[in-house]
Amino acid sequence: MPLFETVFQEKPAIVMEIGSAYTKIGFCGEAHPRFILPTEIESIRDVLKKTEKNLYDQAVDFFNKIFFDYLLVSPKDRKVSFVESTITTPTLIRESFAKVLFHHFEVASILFLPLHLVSLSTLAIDTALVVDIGYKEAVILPVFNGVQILKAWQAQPLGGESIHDGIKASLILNGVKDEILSERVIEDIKVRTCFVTKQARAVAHRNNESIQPCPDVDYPVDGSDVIKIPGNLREFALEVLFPEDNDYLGLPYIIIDAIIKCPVDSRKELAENILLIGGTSSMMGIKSRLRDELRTLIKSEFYMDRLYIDDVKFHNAPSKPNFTGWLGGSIYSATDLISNSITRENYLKHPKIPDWIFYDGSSTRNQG
Amino acid sequence: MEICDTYYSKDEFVETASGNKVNRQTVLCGSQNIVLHGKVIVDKGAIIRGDLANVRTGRYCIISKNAVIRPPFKQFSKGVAFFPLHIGDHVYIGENSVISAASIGSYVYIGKNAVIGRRCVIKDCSIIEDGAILPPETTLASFMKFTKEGKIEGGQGTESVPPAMLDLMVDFTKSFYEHFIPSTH
Amino acid sequence: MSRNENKVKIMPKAIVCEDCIIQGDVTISSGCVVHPSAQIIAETGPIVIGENCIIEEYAKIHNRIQPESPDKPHILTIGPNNIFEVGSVIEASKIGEKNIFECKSFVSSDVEVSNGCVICAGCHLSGGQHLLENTVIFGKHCQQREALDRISGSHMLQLDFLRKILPNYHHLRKAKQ
Amino acid sequence: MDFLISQNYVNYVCQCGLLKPLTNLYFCRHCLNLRCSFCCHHEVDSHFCRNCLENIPSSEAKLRKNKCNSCFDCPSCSFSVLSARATTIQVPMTVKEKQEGEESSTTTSEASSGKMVAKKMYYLACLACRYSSRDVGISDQASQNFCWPEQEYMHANRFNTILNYYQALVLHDKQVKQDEKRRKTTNKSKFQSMTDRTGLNVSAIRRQMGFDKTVSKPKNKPASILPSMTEEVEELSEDIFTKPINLKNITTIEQRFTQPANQPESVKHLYPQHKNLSIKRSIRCRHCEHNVIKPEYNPTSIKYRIQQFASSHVPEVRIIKCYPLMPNKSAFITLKLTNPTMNDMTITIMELPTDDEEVMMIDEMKKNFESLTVSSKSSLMRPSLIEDPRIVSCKPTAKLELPDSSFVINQRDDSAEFDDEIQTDKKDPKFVIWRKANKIAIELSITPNDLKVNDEVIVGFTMHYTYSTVPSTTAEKKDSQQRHALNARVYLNVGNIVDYSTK
Repeated sequence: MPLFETVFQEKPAIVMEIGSAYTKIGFCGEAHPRFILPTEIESIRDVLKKTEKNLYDQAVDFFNKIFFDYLLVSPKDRKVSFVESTITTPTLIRESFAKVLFHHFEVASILFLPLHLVSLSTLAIDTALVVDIGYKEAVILPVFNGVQILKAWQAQPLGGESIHDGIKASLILNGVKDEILSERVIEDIKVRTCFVTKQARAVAHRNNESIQPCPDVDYPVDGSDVIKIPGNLREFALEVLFPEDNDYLGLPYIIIDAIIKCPVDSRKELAENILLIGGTSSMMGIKSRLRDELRTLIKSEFYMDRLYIDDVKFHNAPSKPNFTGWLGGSIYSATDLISNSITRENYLKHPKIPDWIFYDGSSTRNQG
Repeated sequence: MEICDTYYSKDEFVETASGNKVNRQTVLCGSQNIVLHGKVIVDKGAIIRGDLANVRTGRYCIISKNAVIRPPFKQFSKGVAFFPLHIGDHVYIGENSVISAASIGSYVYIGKNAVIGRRCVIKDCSIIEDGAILPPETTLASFMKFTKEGKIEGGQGTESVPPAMLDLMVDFTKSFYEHFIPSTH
Repeated sequence: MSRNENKVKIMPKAIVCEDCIIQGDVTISSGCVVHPSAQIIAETGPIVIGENCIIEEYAKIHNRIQPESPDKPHILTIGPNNIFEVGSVIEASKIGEKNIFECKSFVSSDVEVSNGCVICAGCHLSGGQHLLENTVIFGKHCQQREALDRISGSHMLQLDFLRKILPNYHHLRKAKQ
Repeated sequence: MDFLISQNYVNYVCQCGLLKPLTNLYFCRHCLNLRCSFCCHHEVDSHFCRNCLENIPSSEAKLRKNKCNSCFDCPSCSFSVLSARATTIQVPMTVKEKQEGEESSTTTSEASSGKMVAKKMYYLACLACRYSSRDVGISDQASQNFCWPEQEYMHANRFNTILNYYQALVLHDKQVKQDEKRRKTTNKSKFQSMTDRTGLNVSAIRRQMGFDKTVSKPKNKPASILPSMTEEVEELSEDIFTKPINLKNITTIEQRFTQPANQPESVKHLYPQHKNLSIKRSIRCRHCEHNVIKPEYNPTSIKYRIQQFASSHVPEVRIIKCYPLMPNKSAFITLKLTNPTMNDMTITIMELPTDDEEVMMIDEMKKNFESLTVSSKSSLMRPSLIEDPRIVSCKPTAKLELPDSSFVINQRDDSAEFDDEIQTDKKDPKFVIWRKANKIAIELSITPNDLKVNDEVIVGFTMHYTYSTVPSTTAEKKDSQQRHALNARVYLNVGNIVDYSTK
């Protein structure tokens, strides 16, 4: 690793991916993030939430923690790369981050990297259907020959949050007290007991056929209570990602929708290059379930004659799904391409961050 | 806020020549092994286990109600031994706290209901929050704060521990002692 | 209360410091060490403490389980080789052997503790639990884990040391059957 | 009793507009202004391990990825540090020991080969949750500090190949571009920059895919990597439907994230983690670039090389007592003021600025700063930015009757510390209750606004004080001492409105 550091730059750039639940931080050119910690900016988890401190102050506190408690570097004159879901990150948030980093921490430059696109660099491919299932939502974006097909973009609020809500509601129905079911407890129940079941069993469950449920679990909560997690909840809590209703907005449907919005000649390649990223896609069994669901769908009457694809194939990134995006940023920032960042000088001249709508080449391009 | 006067009844406390004020209802086991270096307040119900090993405190220490100061033991292949426990100057130990540290530096604030596990080393100018639990053999560096949540935070130059902790603790323990006065009746 | 005091049975070779509070029908088996300011209160039924237990300062063992019928009180039996550290509060219904209750831990009356368990400092345990063998309860949220490799052996050595040291500094209660 | 909370009854306004207790503020001697950690610049000064308290030079810290070599965190409970435990085991004598043994004894080597000796072995154990390195199958080590087996990262090789590939690709792409420039072939389309920016440098990949035929294939084109797509997908094991799970063996998400690389799901893969280092930081004023805090390198030292605490420059205000507060009724508060400096101070208590005045102050400050940076702007220095000053968020809820004259607090005199004598000076104005060395107690009258029961009563004032700069070096003459008149805005939380109906 020191080799790259000396060859390319003295101080490795800081790479961050600030997700709605967890933040991944580390240095470029490294194979995994140094830390994964809960995102402590409330406005990101819940944009509408009224908080005492404004976004700027919260971001200052959080970045202070990142730089001085975790990464242990002086942010001054450092390069920073952000991996972010370009389309769904509110402008307010990215502009606040830029302001905090340039004003308060005086970083040298910031590079905003589109999550879906850089994820591909972990596989050294340039065409893939990237499915990001995070905490707040699932965002699907096809990338073909290195170009994001924006018109095929799909997003639905299917992610950790909706699973948590489901688990909580169902436990309360079973008579568990509301106050002991904190977000932390629910997440722990999800992570340690729940899984994505097989398609056949899910269908049987939906049709109210009797199936042998998986074993119940006695779950101790904070030493004060023991609650029973029914086998049904363990098995079917994640079915919220696969709703079967007339809206057809379940995960498999929106994946197919994304493919169908792409040109016919790119579909086959996209379907054979599916990349699952995001924290929720580390749930046990989700990949095999998605494959089964997708296979059923492409063979269904409705899609048979429209889709023209025969199979789906998945990629295995050299990472855990929850930091694949970060890893892409790490690889990207380790190359010379980091010189395309917005520099502090340029930012101070034009305090504006380019995005999809507003693009001013002058602020990103260095001469040359 | 200026510290209010704390009144105690003269019958309850013994004042030594060096200015230590020790409540009569404390349990000082093996008092020949306990050295209080002057102007130390030991409040009601506090236990100092000098019988297990030596206990030494510096000047201007405050040991609040029901605190237990207990030298730590260590196991060897041939047996166990209790180790002496040293406490520096200007240390405040809150109510109901259990102290089994190997050493506590100076200018340390320990909140109430804290547990300091066996053979911990607490360095100068640190804070232990109310109800914090330090696992055995933890080292708490200077200007660090051990929180209720079990995390170590702070460091020189952060707001978790005031940068002027030294002056603050000197002032606090001194004025606590000065305002700890016998009631007049 | 004086009537109850007489019910305290201290077996020979147990070391019980004078200034601890023992109330009700309490049996302390041989080899136990009870430090000063410990409390053992048999309120609703007898307490039987097994051999070689250590009960430290401000530890409180309290039997307050309401008996099902007045003539059949619940007996709190505590197995041998347990350690009750400073400030622990134990109201459990049953305790096996070789358990450690660390400083300021709390075990409520609906908890049953088997053998070889550790309740870490500051953990509060309640809510109808039955701890399996070698369970460790740790952390702020009372996480559970199974101890595969117990650090043991210090217990007897510590007892030996205490038995040697304590009589030099403390008045002890006389053993009586 | 809890002094950590009680401090916050008296807050000072930092120049940036935030309210902080005096102990958390700094005083920049060069700007003669209050600073706080928010409006100053932080820098990493030195790295150290907060467990073994060893200073680690920053280059070494970087090399070790900010981890301590010898200390390990418990992967199971994350808040405690693993300690090495010694055990003695019986091992057969090694050759070397055998030779030593031969020297001392006359027995033949054949006979002693079956002899066992006690050897000290170490393993790591957590004293809180009883985790031990044996739990995860790490064998005991002969040495206490080093050689704990490092965990391998399963994707490390694949990652390195990909990284090398990209770095070569980008480098290669750059060369191609330069070649083009030299040949002055204008091959640029105006759409290229758009896609360039978004990611993988499309042109590079297109070329590699063979789309762009105009570019001649250059010499060292990196070999592409085989795609990793598979039809094989990890199937859900059937066991999950039938076998009960043991929660104690499944890691929590917190435990997983202690090892971000592998994120083990089973407690059997929780390996000891090297402890993350901590830092000492120095804090710098953004206005004048001078340090307000610079600590010593030694991790155990509590001293500073530079320390500019506000509490040693600005008079400290404390509330001694306050009479019961009722709406619209005047009450007395007693304040204690302490002069921490070696010079006498003259203090005048004045009204807080009005909102308009505050805005004007902020504007002026901004202007001053701009003129400062413009004038001192050298070609090399990048302009430093200040935090936008804010309007104080706290509004007083009571009116303070200002004392009619100013007063003097004596200088600090360490020898007078043991004087307990309370001095009363006849010349002092009436509101001064007593004096003691460098302390003075004053009594002021406040009238709370029309508040409800239990509302907080907040009063504020501007404290105008004289400050003398001490010559920073002994070489400077004594008469270089300068007197300044400074202001500090102070907000006091004097208590809550009492319910007078119950009285």
